[in-house]
Amino acid sequence: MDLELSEDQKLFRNTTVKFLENEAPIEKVRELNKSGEGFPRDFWSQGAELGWAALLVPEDLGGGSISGDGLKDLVIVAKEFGRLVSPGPLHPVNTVIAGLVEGAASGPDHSADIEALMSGETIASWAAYEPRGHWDPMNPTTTATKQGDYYVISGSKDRVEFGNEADFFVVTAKTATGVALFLVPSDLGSVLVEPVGSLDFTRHYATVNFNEVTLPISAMIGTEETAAAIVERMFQVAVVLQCAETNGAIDKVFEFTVQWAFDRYSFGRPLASYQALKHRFSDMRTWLECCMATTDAAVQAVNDRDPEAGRLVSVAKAYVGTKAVQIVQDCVQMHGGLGVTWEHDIHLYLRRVMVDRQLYGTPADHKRRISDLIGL
Amino acid sequence: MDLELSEDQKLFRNTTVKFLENEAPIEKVRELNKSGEGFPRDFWSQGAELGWAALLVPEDLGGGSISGDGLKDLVIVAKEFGRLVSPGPLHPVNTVIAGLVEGAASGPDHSADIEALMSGETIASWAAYEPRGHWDPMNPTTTATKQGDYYVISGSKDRVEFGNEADFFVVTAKTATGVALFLVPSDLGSVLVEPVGSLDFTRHYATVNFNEVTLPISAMIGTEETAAAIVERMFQVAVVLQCAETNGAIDKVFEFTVQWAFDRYSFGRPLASYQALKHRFSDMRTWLECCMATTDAAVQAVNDRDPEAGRLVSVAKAYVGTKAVQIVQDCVQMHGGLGVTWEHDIHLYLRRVMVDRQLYGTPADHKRRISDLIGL
Amino acid sequence: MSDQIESVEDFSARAKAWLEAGGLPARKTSADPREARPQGDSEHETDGLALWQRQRELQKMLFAGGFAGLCFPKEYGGQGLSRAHQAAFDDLSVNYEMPLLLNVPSLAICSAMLLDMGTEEQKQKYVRGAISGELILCQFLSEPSGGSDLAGLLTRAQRDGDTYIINGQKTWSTNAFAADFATCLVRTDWDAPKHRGLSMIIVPVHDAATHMNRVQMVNGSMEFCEEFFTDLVVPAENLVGTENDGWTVGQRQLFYERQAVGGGSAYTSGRAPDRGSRTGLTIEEVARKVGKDKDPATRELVGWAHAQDTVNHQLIKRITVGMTSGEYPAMASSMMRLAHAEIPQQKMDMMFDIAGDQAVTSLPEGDGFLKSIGVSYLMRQGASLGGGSSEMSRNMISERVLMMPREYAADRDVPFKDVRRGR
Amino acid sequence: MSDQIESVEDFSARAKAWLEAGGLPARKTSADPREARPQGDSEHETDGLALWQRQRELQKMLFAGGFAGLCFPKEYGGQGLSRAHQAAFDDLSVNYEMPLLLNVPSLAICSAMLLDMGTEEQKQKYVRGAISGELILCQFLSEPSGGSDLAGLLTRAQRDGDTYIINGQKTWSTNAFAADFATCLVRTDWDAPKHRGLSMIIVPVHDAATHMNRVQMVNGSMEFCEEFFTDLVVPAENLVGTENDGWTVGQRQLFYERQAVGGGSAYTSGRAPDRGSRTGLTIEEVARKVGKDKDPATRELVGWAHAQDTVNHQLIKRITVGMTSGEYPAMASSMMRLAHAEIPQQKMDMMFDIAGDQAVTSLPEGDGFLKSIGVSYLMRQGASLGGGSSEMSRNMISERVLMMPREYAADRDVPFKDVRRGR
Repeated sequence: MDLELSEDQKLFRNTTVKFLENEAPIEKVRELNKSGEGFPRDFWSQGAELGWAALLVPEDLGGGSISGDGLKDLVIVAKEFGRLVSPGPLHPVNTVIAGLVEGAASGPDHSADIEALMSGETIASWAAYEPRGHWDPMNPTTTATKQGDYYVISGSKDRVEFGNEADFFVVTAKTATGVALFLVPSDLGSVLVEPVGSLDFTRHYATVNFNEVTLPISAMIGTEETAAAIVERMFQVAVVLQCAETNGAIDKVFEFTVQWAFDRYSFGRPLASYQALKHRFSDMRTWLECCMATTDAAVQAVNDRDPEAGRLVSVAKAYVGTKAVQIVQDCVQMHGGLGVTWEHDIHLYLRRVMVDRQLYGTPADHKRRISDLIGL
Repeated sequence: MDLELSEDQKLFRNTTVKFLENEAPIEKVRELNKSGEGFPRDFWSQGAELGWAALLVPEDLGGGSISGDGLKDLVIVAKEFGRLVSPGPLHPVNTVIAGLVEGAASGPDHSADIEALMSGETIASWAAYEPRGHWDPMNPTTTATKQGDYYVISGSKDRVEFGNEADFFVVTAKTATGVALFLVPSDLGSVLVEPVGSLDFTRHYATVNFNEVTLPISAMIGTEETAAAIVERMFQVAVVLQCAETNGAIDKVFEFTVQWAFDRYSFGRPLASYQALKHRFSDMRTWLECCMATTDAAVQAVNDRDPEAGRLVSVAKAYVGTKAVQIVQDCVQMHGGLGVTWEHDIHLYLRRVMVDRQLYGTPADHKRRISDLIGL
Repeated sequence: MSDQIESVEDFSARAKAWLEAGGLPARKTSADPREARPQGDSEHETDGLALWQRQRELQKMLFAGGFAGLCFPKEYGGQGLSRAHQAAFDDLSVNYEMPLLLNVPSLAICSAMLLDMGTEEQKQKYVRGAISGELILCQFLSEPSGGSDLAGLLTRAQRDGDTYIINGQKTWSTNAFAADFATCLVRTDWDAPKHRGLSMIIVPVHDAATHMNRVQMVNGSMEFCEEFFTDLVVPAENLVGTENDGWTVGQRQLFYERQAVGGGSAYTSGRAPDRGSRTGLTIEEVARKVGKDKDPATRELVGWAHAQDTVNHQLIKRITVGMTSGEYPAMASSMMRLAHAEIPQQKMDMMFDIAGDQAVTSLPEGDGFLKSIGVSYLMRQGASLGGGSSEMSRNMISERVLMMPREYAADRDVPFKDVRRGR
Repeated sequence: MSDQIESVEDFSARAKAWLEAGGLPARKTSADPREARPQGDSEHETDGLALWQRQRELQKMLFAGGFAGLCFPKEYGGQGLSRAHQAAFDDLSVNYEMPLLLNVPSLAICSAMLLDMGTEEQKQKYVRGAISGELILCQFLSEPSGGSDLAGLLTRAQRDGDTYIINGQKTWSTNAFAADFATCLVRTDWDAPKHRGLSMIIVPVHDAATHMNRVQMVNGSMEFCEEFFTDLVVPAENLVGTENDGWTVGQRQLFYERQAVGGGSAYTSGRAPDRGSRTGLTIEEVARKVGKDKDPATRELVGWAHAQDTVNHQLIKRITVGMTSGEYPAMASSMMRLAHAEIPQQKMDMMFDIAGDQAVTSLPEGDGFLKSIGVSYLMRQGASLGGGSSEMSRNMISERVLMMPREYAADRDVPFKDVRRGR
């Protein structure tokens, strides 16, 4: 799956894999689903010790990467999360960190917040969706009204990942003159969280209501002027992490489905000997390679802050989002009835891939966004 | 292909097939393409003698059908036209006849015009498309201005089938109070015809300009009040004839492609023994059956003036239009390089099917129309 | 037959009067169990026994009124009427509670097969029993090792005097938990090639020698069962057809299964109101719910879904005509089967696309129905797996309709005991 | 190599200076022959001999300037530089007239293969000849009976002293009419199984013993040729590799073909400006032309076409890395081949849909370009037929990348003369 890792990165990947296999094997994921726990906090803090929340943080803020390209290192973790449908807030925490780091140059100091997130001590999540709204983070209906040295936030957000577990939310809100981002603690009385169900086995969501939440100006991330750039950065990081995780998931699903095709006999022959199935496996193998190719390119561009990054991110999401569910569903088909039983693990992957597909812009949203970006 | 023909209908079909095979075999179609002739007039008058233009005309207007259901009889001819990519104005003439018959109850007498069309003596075509416009026959920009007992028609139409060969045009034009249809002779000095190329080997098109064409009130078809119903009738007849012709074409293409798969050996085995190809043939065979099922249903509904006919016609066009080109292209693929040579006949079918797909509403247009009709 | 068959018009008038006089209870909104679909993952319930008790009661009402088994012969409890009568009754009964769960497999598959292949005693007992609402039939066919290769089954029956002793395992038995008897395909000769050593035997579903599990599906449904037989003893008179000729009997049963799954059976009664999808939501409703009903791309998808649904129904009619006239071989039903899998799957894709970012989480106000589209999407492949996979349908169409060469089968003409099996 | 390779930066500067100093003529709008596509059916012309004369002249200019065959070794007329140099040159030369028609097959397939498999004399003559613009090479591979089964070819060569005498027929020889020599795969042993009786021989294209026809395609293109050989005599020194080992040579050639078709070749030079499709129109332009550029459904299609095009390019990079590092087998190139067929076909479908009712007729003012989308659509399958069919690619991926069991070949290990052939 990874064709160009350095020795250090391979070591880092192996450490991550070993940790995930020990601490969160699939049986554990099933237990966490059954108990409703989602993820154990100490699992996350141990992951943080491995560096899972530090990779996007520059050294001067206490972070550090393996290769010098933190996003590429983080993507290694995201892929392995996909391969094991791992629990935990890897995605929301790193998305928030990307925003805090991005805002550091222009706005109030959040280095203590970053440090707490890096250590795994706290968890944060981006509250970006308006209730039942489509992906459009720069047009919030949630408002931030300035009153002296304070801002008062009112409104609500839904589909907030780990909303019930998060210690902080990044809230995108409309001000008198534009849009601003705020870091809002979840333990205020004026913040009301309602957990909701999701398709994923361990990834929880919530609706969060902000009832005149009063915040000091130091809660702002960046400035109104830099808000758009911060949102774009968070968006890009969020989407490439989704794609990377999805790639890990489909890589694993494809792997065990090919193995199944070798092992399973029908009419005295292995499934893998039937040309109609062989050709479908070939298509899937090719799409899988395409998914990885486009994600690699998007990751590289976001990592490098390439001016084309926004477009390449949408290309990746449109492609990976479209193909991944097709691949998994065809792998389900290859498994026959077993593939649609609760007992078989493949649906855990399908669930993860479906959630990653639909949030932060559906493939259709990204296709339309590409037309915008290429000037149609 | 036809599962429910009466003995009389079978006889009629056989006569039609024999005539087409003798008078317009594929080599002849290639010649007509090369010479640019399109179709010989006497070929058409002989066809008219077989009844090709009489089937939609009620007995009191001199017509007559084989089975009592004239449209169903006509569809038999249209399918055979598809099977042999036959030349000639079967489609436009019968579409116009459907309109003239429909208008007979409410408007001026056109029985002499109908009689001339039935006999094959004259040819007529519906000028329904505005230049470069999409399918929207009830919103013409061509105008009909009343001046005393006359109407003056101004405007132009394109994609008029056999516009250069037609003796009359049915012109949809906007009046002061609505829309009206007129039967316009092509030999007036104020009617200018410019032939244009088309993909089909023998089906010609033209742009027609109407430069203040002055017509007596007796040139009107029906009335302004009945114009919408007449247009809808012509539209429905036009679309089901397209679908029937397309079905004949794909039936034939599928037939010779299956035969090819039996005859052609690769690696010492016939192509028909390769499972990947067998499965594609199975899909095609199923879609083909679907195309026929939905066309049969639409034909029945239009024949019976079922209130659901409009919707069923769009269902058939959306489905047949979508699947037919897929079937033919996959049959091209089955033929290997030979399938994309000028020498092989399959492209003649592809051309016909493409033209039928795109005119009188593309599949996308019909899909949207279905949403309108089901009240979304 | 010396009886004059009642005209469809007269029959309709009589049926209408009977229904209006309270022959069946009026349908409550969503009373049809096929519509009572999940709000979340694990709340599927076509599996409550009370619901099945209700099905039996409804069938008894139909039977008492003379409207059960309309197309079954009178001598086995049916009414000896035509498809046209059945169609008329389906139209009339759509607003009444109907025992729809008994259609498949009890009536349209098992009873239909027994009508062709059973002994007179079997027909009197099981077909009449199913029609009268006294008992429910199901199928014990698939096995965990089998997949598409039904004839490769491993469950064995050994003749012992007047009985058979059965050992082995079955799975994918739809609603077996609610049934009384099953038609069970077993191997009775291990020295013969696989198709020639099978027998079909009617077995009781609930027996101390049979252990049954419910199989949970990804959408929470529990309609499938698996059964383990340890020395299950059944009377030899329960054999359907002749010993070792079970493949012929099974083929007949599969024929009725394809017909029932494809929607072309004469032996089903009643019809669920057309709600368009397994989620109980039409695609138009989904489009409106997410505010995309005016979006042209969405309208195109909805129109396409509607077109394909319509074509799916039209196909049934055409193939039935073709098969009835003898123009098409029996295996032409595989085309219905294939369309019946592919078309709903494509609609499921479109619904998931339209529901978009609202299809993967619930809403706090408890409105989980958009998420239920996501849940249905988890079961997307169900339609092309149940009742023989789409791959098998494609084999059938190519080999039995287009008469293309058969796939190489490594187990052909090999004594079954010598056939190679996977892990 | 003792030479220090010039840095890409230095090379770029030198190339830029050379180009700006008139090393090559500036590109006229649409001067690239691949863009000069038809307005109607039968006006395709990459086939005028003047055009090919121009290609030779341009190649000579490149050669004179020291910019021909950048990645070919110096000893055969190349420059011994890296892919990075070539990529830099491609970027720089995009606005200059380039001999793009010589890339495939002359340089990237035939010369590349000869570089690996030819004798020193052959390399000096043909590779150097192709690079210097003196001659053009083409392939004589496919035969009318063959289809995907290349090794089943029937053209025979018989050794006669110092010569081979060739009889038979070839087809699908791209631009053979404009070439001087062809690498021709023939059968030299009829008693061996099919792969073991082949030989690769270089033959002159224009010879009295060879009759050549141009094959017209459905879009009017005449780039393919077919050849009939009647006792064509060629010197035995024209054998490439060893006698009866032609399959090895052919495989090498096919490897370069896949690479060239997939876009991963190092031996092509220059790049056509990316116009998005064979029609010379981008999908955005089509959308605007028919007034659908603001239609959301159309915008979604355009975005998807753009995404897939981009992925197609990204795939080349990734697979090349995988193959270079040895992580992927050589047959992984079949994935590029497959994507390179599927993705343009899907775009062709989208363009045909968007062009809609304007794609099947011309307009009176002579603007036939929307119809030209229809004409291109006639050739839709071209991409999955040329250079080995998509079906063969799928066989390769499953059998050589996923290592699934090989398809049964009825002609395996059978003396070729005994193999069954179709009608």
